[in-house]
Amino acid sequence: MATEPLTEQAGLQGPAAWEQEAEREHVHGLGPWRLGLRRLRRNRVAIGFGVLFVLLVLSCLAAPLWAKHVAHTTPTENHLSDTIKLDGKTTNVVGLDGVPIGPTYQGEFFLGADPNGRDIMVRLLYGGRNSLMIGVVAALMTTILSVVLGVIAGYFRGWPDLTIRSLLDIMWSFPVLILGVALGVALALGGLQLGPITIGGDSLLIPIFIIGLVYVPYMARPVRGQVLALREKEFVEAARAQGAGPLRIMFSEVVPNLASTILVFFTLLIANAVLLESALSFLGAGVRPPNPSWGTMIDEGVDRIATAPHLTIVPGLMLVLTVLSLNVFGDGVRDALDPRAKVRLEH
Amino acid sequence: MADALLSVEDLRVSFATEEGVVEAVDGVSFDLAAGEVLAVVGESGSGKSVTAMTLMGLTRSPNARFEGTAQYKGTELIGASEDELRRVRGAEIAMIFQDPMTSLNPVQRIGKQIVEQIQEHEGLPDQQARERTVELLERVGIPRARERVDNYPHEFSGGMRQRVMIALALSCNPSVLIADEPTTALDVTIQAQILQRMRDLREETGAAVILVTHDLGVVADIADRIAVMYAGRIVEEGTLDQIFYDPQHPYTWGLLGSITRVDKPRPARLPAIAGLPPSLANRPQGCHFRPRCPHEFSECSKVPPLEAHVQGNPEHRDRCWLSVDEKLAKREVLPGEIGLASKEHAPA
Amino acid sequence: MGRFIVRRVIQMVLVMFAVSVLTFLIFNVIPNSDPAVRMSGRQASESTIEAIREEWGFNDSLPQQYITTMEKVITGDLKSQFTQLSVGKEIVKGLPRTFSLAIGAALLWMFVAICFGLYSAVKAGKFADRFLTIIALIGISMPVFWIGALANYYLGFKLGWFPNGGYVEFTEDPIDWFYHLILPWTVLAILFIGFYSRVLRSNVLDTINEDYVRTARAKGLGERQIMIRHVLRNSMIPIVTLWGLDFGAVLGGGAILTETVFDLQGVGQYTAEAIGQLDVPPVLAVTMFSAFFIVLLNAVVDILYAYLDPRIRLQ
Amino acid sequence: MGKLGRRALALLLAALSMSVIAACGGDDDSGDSSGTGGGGGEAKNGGSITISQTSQPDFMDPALTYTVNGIEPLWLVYTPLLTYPRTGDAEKDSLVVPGLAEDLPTISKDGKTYELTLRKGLKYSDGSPVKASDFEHAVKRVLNLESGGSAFYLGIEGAQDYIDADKCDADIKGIEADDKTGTITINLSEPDGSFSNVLAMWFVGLVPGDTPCKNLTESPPPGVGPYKVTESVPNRQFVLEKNTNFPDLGPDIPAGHVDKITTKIVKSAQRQAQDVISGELDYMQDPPPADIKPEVKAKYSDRYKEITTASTYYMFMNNRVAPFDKKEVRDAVNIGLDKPALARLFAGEVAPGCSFLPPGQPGFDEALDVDDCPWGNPNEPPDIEKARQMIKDAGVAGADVTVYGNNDDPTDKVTEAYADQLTKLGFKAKPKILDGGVYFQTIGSAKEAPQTGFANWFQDFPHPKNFFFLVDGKSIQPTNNQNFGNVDDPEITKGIAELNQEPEMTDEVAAKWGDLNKKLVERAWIAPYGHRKLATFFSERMDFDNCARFHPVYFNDYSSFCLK
Repeated sequence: MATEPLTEQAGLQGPAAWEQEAEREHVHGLGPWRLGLRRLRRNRVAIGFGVLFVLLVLSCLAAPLWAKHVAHTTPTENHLSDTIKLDGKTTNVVGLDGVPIGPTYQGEFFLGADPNGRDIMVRLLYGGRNSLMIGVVAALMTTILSVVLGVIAGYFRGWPDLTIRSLLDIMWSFPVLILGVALGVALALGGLQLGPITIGGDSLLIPIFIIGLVYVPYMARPVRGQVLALREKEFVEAARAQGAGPLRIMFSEVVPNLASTILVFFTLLIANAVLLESALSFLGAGVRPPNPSWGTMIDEGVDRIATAPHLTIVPGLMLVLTVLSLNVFGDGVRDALDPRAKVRLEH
Repeated sequence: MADALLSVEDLRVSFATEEGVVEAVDGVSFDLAAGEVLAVVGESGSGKSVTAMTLMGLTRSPNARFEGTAQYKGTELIGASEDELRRVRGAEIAMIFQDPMTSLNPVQRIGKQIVEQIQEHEGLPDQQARERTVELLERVGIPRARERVDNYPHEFSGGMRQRVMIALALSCNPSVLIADEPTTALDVTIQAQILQRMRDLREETGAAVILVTHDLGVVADIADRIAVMYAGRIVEEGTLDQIFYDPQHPYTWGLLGSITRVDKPRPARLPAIAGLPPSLANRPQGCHFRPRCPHEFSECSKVPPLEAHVQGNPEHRDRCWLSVDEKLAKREVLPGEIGLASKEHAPA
Repeated sequence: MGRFIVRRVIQMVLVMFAVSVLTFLIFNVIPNSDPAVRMSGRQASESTIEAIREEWGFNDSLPQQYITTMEKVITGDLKSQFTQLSVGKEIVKGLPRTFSLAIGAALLWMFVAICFGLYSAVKAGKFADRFLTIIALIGISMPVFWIGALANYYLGFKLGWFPNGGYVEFTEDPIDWFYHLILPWTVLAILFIGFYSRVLRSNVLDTINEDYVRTARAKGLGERQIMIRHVLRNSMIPIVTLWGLDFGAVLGGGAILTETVFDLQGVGQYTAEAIGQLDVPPVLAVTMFSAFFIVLLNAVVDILYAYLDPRIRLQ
Repeated sequence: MGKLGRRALALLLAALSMSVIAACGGDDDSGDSSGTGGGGGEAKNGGSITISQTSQPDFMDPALTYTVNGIEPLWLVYTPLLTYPRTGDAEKDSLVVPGLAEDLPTISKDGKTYELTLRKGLKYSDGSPVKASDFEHAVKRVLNLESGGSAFYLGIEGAQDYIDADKCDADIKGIEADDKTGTITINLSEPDGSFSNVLAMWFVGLVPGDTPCKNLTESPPPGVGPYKVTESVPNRQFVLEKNTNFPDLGPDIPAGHVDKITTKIVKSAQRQAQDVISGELDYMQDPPPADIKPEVKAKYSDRYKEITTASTYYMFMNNRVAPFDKKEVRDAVNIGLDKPALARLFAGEVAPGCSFLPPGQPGFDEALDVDDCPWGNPNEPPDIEKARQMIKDAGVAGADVTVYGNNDDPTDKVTEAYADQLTKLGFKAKPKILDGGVYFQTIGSAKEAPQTGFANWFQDFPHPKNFFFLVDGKSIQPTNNQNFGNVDDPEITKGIAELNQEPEMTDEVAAKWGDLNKKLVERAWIAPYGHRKLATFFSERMDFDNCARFHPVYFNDYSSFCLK
């Protein structure tokens, strides 16, 4: 694209900046991994947040246990006409004027109910499962696509590189959120039919697909830059001299050397995918009801912020904690491995 | 030496790193007289650059610790406040850095970078400072200096940029010029031009020069005295002739051996010093050169003092436990004897 | 320069073409719902629907529909399927609001991020740095709409310190305009402050170790001069380019969430509503408009960049 | 706020329209039953007020608008030949009276010919004279512009030919107007008992004969009414000012009180409610959102009231698709539907009931609606066990059911609750939430074949025909079907056809409609659960006691608004 000569020289514009930095980047062998791990272990804050993330994931995974044994309900079961005993008094789960009960801090309705009388705590845990699942799978999709595109472009150069770079450049100039929302709304209506495969409008695959695609240019460009640098390295030359084919070189020589970049990007991508999921859900283009996700819960909650602020605050806090823990941990990993790759994603 | 312009005494610089405390400079002492050229020679990591930087107060790591003294005209430089240092820097002691490609701010016109320094120290009005800058550029041999003063660094070649650096260093008539590997990044023909220019300028300005380099060849015709550093210590110190024609330390022999001489046939293979310089964090006890020294013996586990060993040359000092005779014997059987002159050339 | 402009114009056309085709496809291929039926209302007869189809050209082939639509885009004749109002006029109506939001937030985030980033870099490794790092990371971890909704309700309505959303024209009352925008600016800026201060911090730390900064120090310059003339100026270059791009994106309707939460009725909120109604023409126009701004700001940034960094020449 | 396409109530009532209220429901929580200016004081004239709407009216053009947002202001700007009185007496106000016509129409024996005469000396707000032929022009605009209201006028002879001609100035065969005498004759191809009501719809409010056949949202034409539109900036605001040329149409059709009404478009209903509380706005067209309502009810009950409208909320059950093809299953759903629970989701804005015809419609039977409801009292929890057993006995327990609903607030919540109730009855139910803008069109498609889901209807005019077309076997069509459940009960379909021929709504006719309603409910073709209430909420400076007149057909009556 037309930007290229400029950005190549400047090395400081948008993703091209990271691409160049990655090119300049010293390529790590095995040693830096051990060094990195040691540095990471010394970063108490990062480790602390890493542990927090694991705890959040575990508690979301334990959602069915809580639902079954503590709350005795499911994330979609309504309790509109039910009552519960609170301090010996019988209370409506949802008042006659539609105001749901607040946190009870006891087994049932620990964090209160939503206007449909559903248990917020149960929905929070199940919603976390959806949010995290979307985050992880979308990040995985982005990573795989980016690595494949980046490696092909960087390794073969020439026309594959030109094609891929032009494609990424166009994606880069796209109004990403607008198109993501548009795609989400359109797909939610009719689902998607790809030959024999039918994806229902309420499938989690739809937000995953959108989010996974949106972040590709942010990662593929730095990866390409690094591959460009790697392919000139001695060990790649050596492998080539030994007659290894391009596929073998790419997967046994190049990709393993991208590992630290991939790891850092992957962590931060999950964080951003979770955030983007919430934004899409908030705009009605993400997870479909009655499936909970933190984004949809905030969206539903905002309508009741005056009468039941916990509906907004609680899922939001969970979201912030999760994203923050991933960001801090990812930051720590990056500092430890120092691959200078800067991940930058929009919301 | 009371009349020394700059007097460094037992300078120690250590860094706290992940691998433990590293003594980068380990008890360095030397004096610099006015107008003298002192070459500090050593491999990378020998502490020569750290020494030079420390004199300017440019070793800024928060993990660094400094000991010892460095007196410039009676002013203590080590541990001086930033304000005191600022008055010295540029005005009294100026520095030329290794890489002219990166040592100039890429987004400022070169004239402005020089004017900035002149105004900082002398407060000249713009026009005068600019005139001085043009003069300086002309003096270091930049053609069409009046036009080029408004160019950006990237519009100059490497050699020209180093000239700009020299002009910058000389702009306030400093008494001491520290040149840290000023020619390493340049190709050979440019190196010669730059050295020539430095020699001329020294004649004109009478500034004392500390020339930091890893290349003994570079210093051959500019230095008055030479200090050879290895792993943070000065291992041998003496005049140009003493070092070149009567080197005492086996490490100096090695350095000299690596010089390609045009007056002798080129050997099949340039002799190199075997092994690698020790990691700063775990240097051997005693003589640091011990593991690489072919002549190591039991005494070497103790730190050798920096002492004069050659009769009648009290200023020629070295750190080696071998006696002068032993050195003479061993030195002569070195294969190839490249860089070592025969005895008859040695001064009486 | 001439070549530069030509290349940029070509890029702009390419991107806008790609965006428009994609938007067009998203709404015409995926939903399986007939726009004529959507437009005709609940009790329409088959003949009414057919008349609408005829009038809007829904019976044409897709490429033909695309061409017809693009002709309308070029002549400014594009109408919303939902309200039948001129899309161009609606965008023009929303633009001052979006621009007010974007420019204020952009200045705010730039200013605060410089302060944070610089301070953080100067104090690198110290408590202040770590504290600011965590603050910045919290900033980039918060969903805009969440913090916006909370701020709007608690600060705007409950405490009454700020208006609870809405917008007042600058020409109507500049002070009220400012007052209404304080919260939206802040909320939109938070994310960018977090991100920019992190980038600036690492740039400053990189720059501080540059040889020319050492040179500046060796010249005997004061620390302030070094920081401002040599370190900050050089560290700012990449930030300025990012700033241009983000500003372009926000201006092109990228602030959907902030506009919606604070009910600013700018281009972003207009788009959001159009998307909800599967109203193709406005979405098409806004995505093209947005791509146009992004590419335009890209070009402006490159020019600015060449000005800031003389090593760069426009090609 | 927040969600895309979540339009507030007004738009939710999108393809609808309004209510009559004859007896005002009977279970009106607010205690203010009539909403008349009976506060004991005099309404003050003059002053300007600022009010708000959540969405831009779909059109600011009488021929096109079909949402509350547009109708509520525009019916006061464009008066048709016939209209409804604005007296505050709900029963009186739901009966058609002469508007710009001198008298009610003379209807021929066969019920096909209507004759009216225009009043003399009428002037539009711009001062130009009103002509009899302007009526024909108004009808032409409705038909030519493919208005959502065109369906009502297709019964006029030659209407379809006029549409097919696709020319604004083509002739409609069935309408003859004489500008000299002011007589207007309308010929229908078939008798239509509700045609007087149709003539009283805002669509055919008179506009000058030279008004172009295009959408005039940005510059609404002059009309005859208490107010005129002086400014219309789409998506921002529009302004109504008093029409000084408004003629005296008798005491039942009064002029307005305030001089100027500025309507701002404020997308957030929460913000509107907050602003009415704080006095920045004087009135909000939508009811205060569920979130703010408890506070409003607790603190500002002296300027807030709720009134049940002529509307019905029901679940349709597609009897052409399993498992709702079995009557026992539809019975079970009617028994098991938790109506009070659904009412909570409307924050009490729904009066539970099980009659299809709402209060206010001729033929409505209050006993059937509540006390004698065949499926149990709608205000009490349902007999879930019985319903569950019936579904088990029908052999459809565990069947997959997709429940359709849209994303308007609180329809999405209602849909989710309904799906959950079906699950509790033994189905595997899953909600499918569509955007409000495409919802009814989607479930009206035979291809989609929806099993069951959300539906509602607000009356366009007080005539049961306006409700029964939703369950008329003859109205079933492959697309844009309004009979979502494909109800085709031969007896009911035949009854509708017969009653539609009745030119006049006598008590006897009304009772026959009532019988049809009873059959429909007892045979469990649909599952109604209540009637919507709407609210009026004023700022402090408004005179709530004297000036909050609620109109049974057109809701809040701006011409009654006044300041203290």
